[in-house]
Amino acid sequence: WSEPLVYELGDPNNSGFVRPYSHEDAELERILDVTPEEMLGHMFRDSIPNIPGLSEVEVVRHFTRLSQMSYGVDVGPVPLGSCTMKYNPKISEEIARDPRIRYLHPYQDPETVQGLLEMLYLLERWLAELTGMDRCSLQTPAGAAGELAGALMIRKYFIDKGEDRDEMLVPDSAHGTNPASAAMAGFKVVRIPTSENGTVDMEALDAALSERTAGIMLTNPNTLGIFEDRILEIADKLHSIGALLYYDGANLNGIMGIVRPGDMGFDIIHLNLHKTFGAPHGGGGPGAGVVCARGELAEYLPRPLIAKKGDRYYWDYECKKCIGRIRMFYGNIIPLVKAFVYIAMLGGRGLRESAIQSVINTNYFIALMRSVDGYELPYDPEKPRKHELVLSAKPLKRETGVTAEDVAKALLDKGLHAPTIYFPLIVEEALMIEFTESEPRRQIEEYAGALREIAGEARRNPTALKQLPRNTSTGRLDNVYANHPRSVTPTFRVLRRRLQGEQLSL
Amino acid sequence: WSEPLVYELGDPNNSGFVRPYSHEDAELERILDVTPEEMLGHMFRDSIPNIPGLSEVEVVRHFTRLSQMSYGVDVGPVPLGSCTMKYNPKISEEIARDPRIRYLHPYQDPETVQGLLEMLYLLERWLAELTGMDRCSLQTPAGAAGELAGALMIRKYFIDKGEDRDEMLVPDSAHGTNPASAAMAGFKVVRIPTSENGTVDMEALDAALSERTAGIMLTNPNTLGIFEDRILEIADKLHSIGALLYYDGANLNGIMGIVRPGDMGFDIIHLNLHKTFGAPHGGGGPGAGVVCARGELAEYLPRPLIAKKGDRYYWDYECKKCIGRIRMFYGNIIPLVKAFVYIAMLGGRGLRESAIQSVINTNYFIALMRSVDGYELPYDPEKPRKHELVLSAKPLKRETGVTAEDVAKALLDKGLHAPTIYFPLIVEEALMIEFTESEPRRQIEEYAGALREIAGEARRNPTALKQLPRNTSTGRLDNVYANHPRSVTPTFRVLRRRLQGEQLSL
Amino acid sequence: MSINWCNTALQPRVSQSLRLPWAPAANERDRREMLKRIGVNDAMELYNDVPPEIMLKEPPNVGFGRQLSEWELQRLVDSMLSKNKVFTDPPPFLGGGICFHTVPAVIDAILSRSEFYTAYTPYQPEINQGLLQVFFEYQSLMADLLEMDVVNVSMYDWSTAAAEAILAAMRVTRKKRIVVAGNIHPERMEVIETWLLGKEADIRVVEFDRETGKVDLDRLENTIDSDTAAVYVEVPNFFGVIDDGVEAIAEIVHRRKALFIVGVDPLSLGIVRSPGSYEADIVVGDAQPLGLGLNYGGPYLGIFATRWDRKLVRQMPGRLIGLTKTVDGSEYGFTMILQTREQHIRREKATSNITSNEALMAVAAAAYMVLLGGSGLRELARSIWLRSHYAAKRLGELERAKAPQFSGEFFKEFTARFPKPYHSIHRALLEKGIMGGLPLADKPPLMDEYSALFCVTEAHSMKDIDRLVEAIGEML
Amino acid sequence: MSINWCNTALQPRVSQSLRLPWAPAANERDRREMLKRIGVNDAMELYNDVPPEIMLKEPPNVGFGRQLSEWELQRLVDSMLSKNKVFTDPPPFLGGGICFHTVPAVIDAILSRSEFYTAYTPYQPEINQGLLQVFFEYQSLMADLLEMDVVNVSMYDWSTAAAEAILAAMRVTRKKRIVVAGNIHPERMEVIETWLLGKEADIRVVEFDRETGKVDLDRLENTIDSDTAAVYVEVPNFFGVIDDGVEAIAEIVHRRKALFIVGVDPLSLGIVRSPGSYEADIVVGDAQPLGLGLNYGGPYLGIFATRWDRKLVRQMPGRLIGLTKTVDGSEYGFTMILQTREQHIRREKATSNITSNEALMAVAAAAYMVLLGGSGLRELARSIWLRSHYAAKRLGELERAKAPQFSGEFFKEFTARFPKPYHSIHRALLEKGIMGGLPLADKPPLMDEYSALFCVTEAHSMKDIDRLVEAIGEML
Repeated sequence: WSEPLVYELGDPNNSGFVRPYSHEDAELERILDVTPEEMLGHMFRDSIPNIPGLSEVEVVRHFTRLSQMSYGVDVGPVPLGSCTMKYNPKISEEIARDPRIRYLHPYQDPETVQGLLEMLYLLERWLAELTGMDRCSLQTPAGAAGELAGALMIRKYFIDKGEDRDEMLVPDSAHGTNPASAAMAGFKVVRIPTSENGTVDMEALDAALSERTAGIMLTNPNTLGIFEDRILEIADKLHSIGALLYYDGANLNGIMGIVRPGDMGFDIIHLNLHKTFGAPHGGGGPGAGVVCARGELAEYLPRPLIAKKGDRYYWDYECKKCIGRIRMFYGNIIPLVKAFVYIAMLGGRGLRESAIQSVINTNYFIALMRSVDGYELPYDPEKPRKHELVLSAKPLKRETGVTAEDVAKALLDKGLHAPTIYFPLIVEEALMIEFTESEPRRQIEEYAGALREIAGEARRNPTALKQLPRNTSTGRLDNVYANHPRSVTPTFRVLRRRLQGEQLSL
Repeated sequence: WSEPLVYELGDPNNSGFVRPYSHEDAELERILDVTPEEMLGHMFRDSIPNIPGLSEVEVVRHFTRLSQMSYGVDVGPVPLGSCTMKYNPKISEEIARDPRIRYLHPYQDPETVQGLLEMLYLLERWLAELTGMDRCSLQTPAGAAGELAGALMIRKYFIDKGEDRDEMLVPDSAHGTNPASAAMAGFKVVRIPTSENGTVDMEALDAALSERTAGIMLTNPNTLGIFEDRILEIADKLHSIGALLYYDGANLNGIMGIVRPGDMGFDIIHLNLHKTFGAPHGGGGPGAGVVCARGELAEYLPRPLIAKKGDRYYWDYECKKCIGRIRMFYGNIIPLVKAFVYIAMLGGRGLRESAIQSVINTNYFIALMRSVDGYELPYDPEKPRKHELVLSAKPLKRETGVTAEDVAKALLDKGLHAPTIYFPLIVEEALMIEFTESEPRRQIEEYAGALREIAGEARRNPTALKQLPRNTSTGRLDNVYANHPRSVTPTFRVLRRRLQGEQLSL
Repeated sequence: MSINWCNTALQPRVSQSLRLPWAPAANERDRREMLKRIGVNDAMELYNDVPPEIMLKEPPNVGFGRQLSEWELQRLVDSMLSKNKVFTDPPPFLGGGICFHTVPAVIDAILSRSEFYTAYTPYQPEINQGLLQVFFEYQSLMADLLEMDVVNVSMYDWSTAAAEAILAAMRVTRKKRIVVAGNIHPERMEVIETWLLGKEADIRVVEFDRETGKVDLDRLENTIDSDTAAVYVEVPNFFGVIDDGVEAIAEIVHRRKALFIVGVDPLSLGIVRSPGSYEADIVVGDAQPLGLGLNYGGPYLGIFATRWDRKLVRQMPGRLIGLTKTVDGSEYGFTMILQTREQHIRREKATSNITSNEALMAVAAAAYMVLLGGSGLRELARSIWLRSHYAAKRLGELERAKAPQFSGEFFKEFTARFPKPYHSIHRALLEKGIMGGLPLADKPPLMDEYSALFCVTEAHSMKDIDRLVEAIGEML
Repeated sequence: MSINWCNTALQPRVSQSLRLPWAPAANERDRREMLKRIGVNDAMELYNDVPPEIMLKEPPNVGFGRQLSEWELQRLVDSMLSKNKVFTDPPPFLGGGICFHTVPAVIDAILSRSEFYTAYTPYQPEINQGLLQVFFEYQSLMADLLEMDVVNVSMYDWSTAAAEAILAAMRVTRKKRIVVAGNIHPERMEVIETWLLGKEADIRVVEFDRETGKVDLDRLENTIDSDTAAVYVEVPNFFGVIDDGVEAIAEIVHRRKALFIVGVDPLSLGIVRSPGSYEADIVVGDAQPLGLGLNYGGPYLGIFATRWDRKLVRQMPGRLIGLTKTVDGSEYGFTMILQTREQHIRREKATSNITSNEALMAVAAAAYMVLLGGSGLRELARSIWLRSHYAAKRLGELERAKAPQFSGEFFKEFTARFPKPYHSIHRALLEKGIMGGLPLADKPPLMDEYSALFCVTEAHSMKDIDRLVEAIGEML
């Protein structure tokens, strides 16, 4: 690697930190007349932690250089399908940095945080309006946590009703989190296949429904970018047998402000504020996976909920039926504030126009790709896609042996981030692409051009292409070595133990 | 180039900016019942400015990518001699960003800016203490402006005294700003040569002194990094004939807190807060070139000066003898605040220790280089250097034809910033190196190692070395083309006119 | 050089009432041309598969009725935030698992690097080596602090890490009984209960010793049986007490073949023995004290660590980064490892549903740890120990007050008991601009209206502490 | 892979009373080893050439008596800054050459890129192409806004740019007489006088027309003669007036073979004719309105531009970046050009002594200009025109008040005259939390205690303006 590990740079005896009030420590020791060594006794740590210390300038340089070896939306497009990697407005960063947010302790008395609570209250109202739900809980720190909350709400709802429903229907095109969340909540997952036109197979759905059915977890538009046009019918079917509908909000971006999950018949929904509402993804998190519900289900939302009485804002802990807390405190406040800023600035019309633009971008890209050989658009290519689309590189693979992964690595080599690959599972050699409204037309054209070039290179020299990327800070990495029981190395500590002669195998 | 020009990316009809209160404009037009078009008449601009517009995300990406193609102290060492490129503490950036500084209008009534004035007052007192001067003017935005102010002060001092002194002595090792500033203030520049031991040639000095001598502009330690050990003698000579001493503060870093220019006998001094006191250089500026003086000369300082009466801070405009304003308002406030933070945090002891460490770093590097062939340390190599040192690559050039410039470019190729080259003019093939206290020992060793390697490469393959750099975002640039009258291109507008067929020559 | 000629035929643009600053192609010309290429006349044709009866007729009623400029928003937000009260002089004395720590400016500067914060999860390692290296460094540094071998790149917070640790222990042991110390943070207890809702777990709580604040070893011994999957204790616990019985607990737990899960404050480990040293199997905690600030409760950084054990690592939730080499073997690099545990591959059989985590906070914690270094962490923890003990000593000297309330040795947080209901003291402190301790009247497991949980850190000078003590002293 | 083994023999470090966080090698071990290599026992031996009688015995008495941590500093600064009063609701109405403009957040984000702000002047172009390209873009964008051909990368501010323009004109023409319009900013007049102190220049001021606020053309005609090096006028001038006589002035100036120097507010050029279009030879100004904020008076960004003219460009002060190609001709790139004008090469014969300038502010201005684009600049300037005219109209409707005071058309700033001394109005406005206009009682060239200079920008809503007008109305 081109930047050394901190262990190569630092020394535990060095430090770049000046401790506050260090001049008082000697006096404190004198006054107390005991030391932590004495008081902690055998609980005192006998050696200082093996954490290399660096001066401030060395810390800055190390992380600055590593940041330059990283790639986010501020560098170029990150068209990962279902990830909604839109631009993160700088004004949100500025506002979220305000000490009047950052310096608030979660246990401060409510009257000392009324401004922030007002913001959160407005955000909750807006999200309920946007989704067609009654109430939202801001607690859930990520989409998957929202799904878990939703699945637990469904579980508790039926327990309270005295019904023994243990099956959750999940389409085969669903995000992996859906079945995983259902399973964590104790449900058996029943997989529903996708029909030829890319939507839920209605016959299979009918066949799956029973008195054991607790509900269905759907995302609409689905991961093919196709709107489930028979959604009202699906909702009727589920509701008519007393089951519930859960909406996975990861794919909301293309329909936000145009059609609401509540109006489609969903009972519970989570939203990924770090996708749809402009909060950044942070290289993996923090996110905010607000969960909303309507009708009776709203009483099951994780508490506390933000509430208002007169002109006073407060946290409502009342919890007759609710599933309890999904985490400590109230939620990931920073991305919540960023979502507040995002919605406040765009307003309803701006959100709607953003959604429309994201869909135009998707379909414009499809139009550009129609003339490019090597890729195909499976499942009714004439149907408009919404927030995203899924291409298949199957023709290219058949013709040249070049796979979706090779295409992805060739894109990296051109300085472009790859799409999501091999997902959804129902598309072979899938390239799942979502530009969002943030990509300039020029960039979409460049991306289509890059895919065209790669197809050409694949025909000319597939072997060379399979050795890409080269223009990145490292070449293609060895996944077998990375995961092999005898070489897997999750920490420097493990490496050190191996270097000291231990045989460590997983 | 790898990043397009904004003219290739944008269109004047596009804009990424949402104007405040744009919804009111129509009403304003209605109320006013006139338009700027009508009122400005022939002064109305008939076409919109040819400024390409970009969306916010495109602006961010363009400048982010360009930043990654730039190199500052946060990326690695910038050991430019006499530039004192030390680490710029992040806490200073954070504090200077405070809206209670940034949002202050320069004409706000003094009682609404007492906090900032207090900071500036303390800073002024500290700088006076550090230099051994009586008062400082914070107005001067850069070192050169401080020099101009100082030279004008000297000029006005002698005008007021009725003395006709029009010669300013400047050593041949001085920074280029010294003679330039003296000339701008209307002085004739008399060059004083450097003696064999690297200090002012005392005989030449004696010969130059006359009743026309207004003063001498000195930097001590000088640009060779050598302390003028006969400074008290020099001061006596000047003062005895009624002339003055001006101290160029660019080289203060190595002696800060150890010996004061005022105690050496200087009458006026400027300080580069963006060098010595940790404010960043900003790719060229903004700087802050505070000018201080003692005794009678203090009355000549550019006004307004920061002052205190009781517990109230204010700007003192009283100006019986002063040279007037050197710029509008009070100074470059942001770097002044950063210097306040820097001094406040280190305290007197910290400043002194930093100075000592910078000198240790200089001499450690000299010690490392003693064993490297190809470079020599001119002017008494046994004398300790202070903030900086000047190597000569003359032996290397003689041996291999590789010049100081080639060495500089080879350093760039290794990802290291080059030293100042070909300065001071009295050293052939000069490499002028200043690490400051901010460079880790490891980095100093790496730099010495790189110079050793380059000397080795120069002997093996001087031609290849002359084609460097290669690992930078562009190869070695053509200076002849850049400056040739028929190809010199200072703006895109000139390029456009040439492309449209005009013959433009300078 | 392809130049876009801009200087001809510039027409003043028609002022658009709505401008989408974050949607570059949303200008009229681009839209028109893109729609033409798509082959539709109107963008709404792209929605012709949406049932018309549910299409919204109007844009949703959110925001403030119109688009806001940055300046309008800033003024609006400023007027809202001016209603918040920030305590910095003195900093809050609130305890409760989260304390006011100082955050070095360099941490914020690093988090502001937009290549980091605008990145997605680094699924494509070659283009994101920087982030991956930072994550690997975080895992490694945290592992060395805990003296555990494997650390994931983050869980949401301490509470969900604890819940996931228990779920993992249930999968590893295939047992359903969970024993939890009664002196853990009550909110964490609630979270554990929620997360176990679908798992038919049998949670048993072991009462703590009311004198020492520590786990009652006899009761613990009696509660664990051979059906027990895991025992969960916290060091320090809700009362700030460093339980010196952990080795005995480890012995008891392991004797019954259960797993020992320990929750820690990582900053305490500058002076307190590491959980690795007393045989913890899984360690959880929150890295908030390591440079993360308060943020009114989040985002924080859930720590999850295990011993080097095949089963434990294979059942670990969350993302792991590992060292590897290039296919051609020429260089080292970093990549996501053991992904077959995760939901995007294993779906309903995954170890957890977690995908988005708190990765950026791991960047902060990594930078914080190396800025301090082992010696800096030691010194800082020591200074906090001194300050919190000074505060307890001085509060304890007040008439009829007891501080610390429990005799067990403590770090950073401690409980104090007063001769009158703490609520009234708290209100009176607020009036003086002091945010006192956390009232424990309604907090399990204590529910004592005379008690409060104080936290004293490096942010508190002696003068700050004296101000608190004197203010309370005047009220008693 | 060379690994620094850190896990053996870790000794708790002796607590150092002073720690230099910004001097990495300043730990005891490194210092000792470095001194040994140097060959001295004590660092102070490196100062043995300093006369002992002037060596300080003690560290200087600066700062607060000891080292401060960041947290201590933050608290201290917070207590100081809390004494400042920031006006945002409404924003200040102060004019005087600098106005309250909004700064898009993206500008600050770009300025926070540390590769930019921690860089030195890009003397080594290959390692700093990014900065150089930004500077070239700034020069190019500003050139297109001004419709001038050559723009340097910055002067300190408008005032020093004006002074340097006059110095350059004296060099070009080899004449010593300077004619300056009497309605320029009085501080700029002071600065010009200071900078010309050493040059024996003959400065003549042309009275302005007290009715229109514009330059009196007859007087100007009579003041210029064949010894005149240059004429300097400002558009808008100190009173905000856009002088529509500039073409006539240009004609008069050029007839006498003098150079025409014009000072402009670049933002006005969204709707006002460019100085290039009326034959200015040198244009100066300040780019503060283009995204720079107030900063209590600095840093700002001095604009300096010339026509494409050999003599003018060769006598131009400051730094210029140009387009070039690589030595091998394969690529384009950017580098500093025409450096032989500059002090580091030409020394006392240089065009100026300037070296540090306001380069980072040029990054801000470039980003601001492309964020708005030509159309955005047009719209913004138009909106400011509307708002300032609305304010003038409403103030003018107050009883016995006159606004604008001068009949000349204006942009952004205007003078208003009241029936009672403005000073008392200003104090009363302050009491209401409103920062009114700039009192002109002590400001040349007007010195009228009943007048004030107001500035209204895009930051002011109609409601803000109404608040100001109503508050003043109540006082009259």
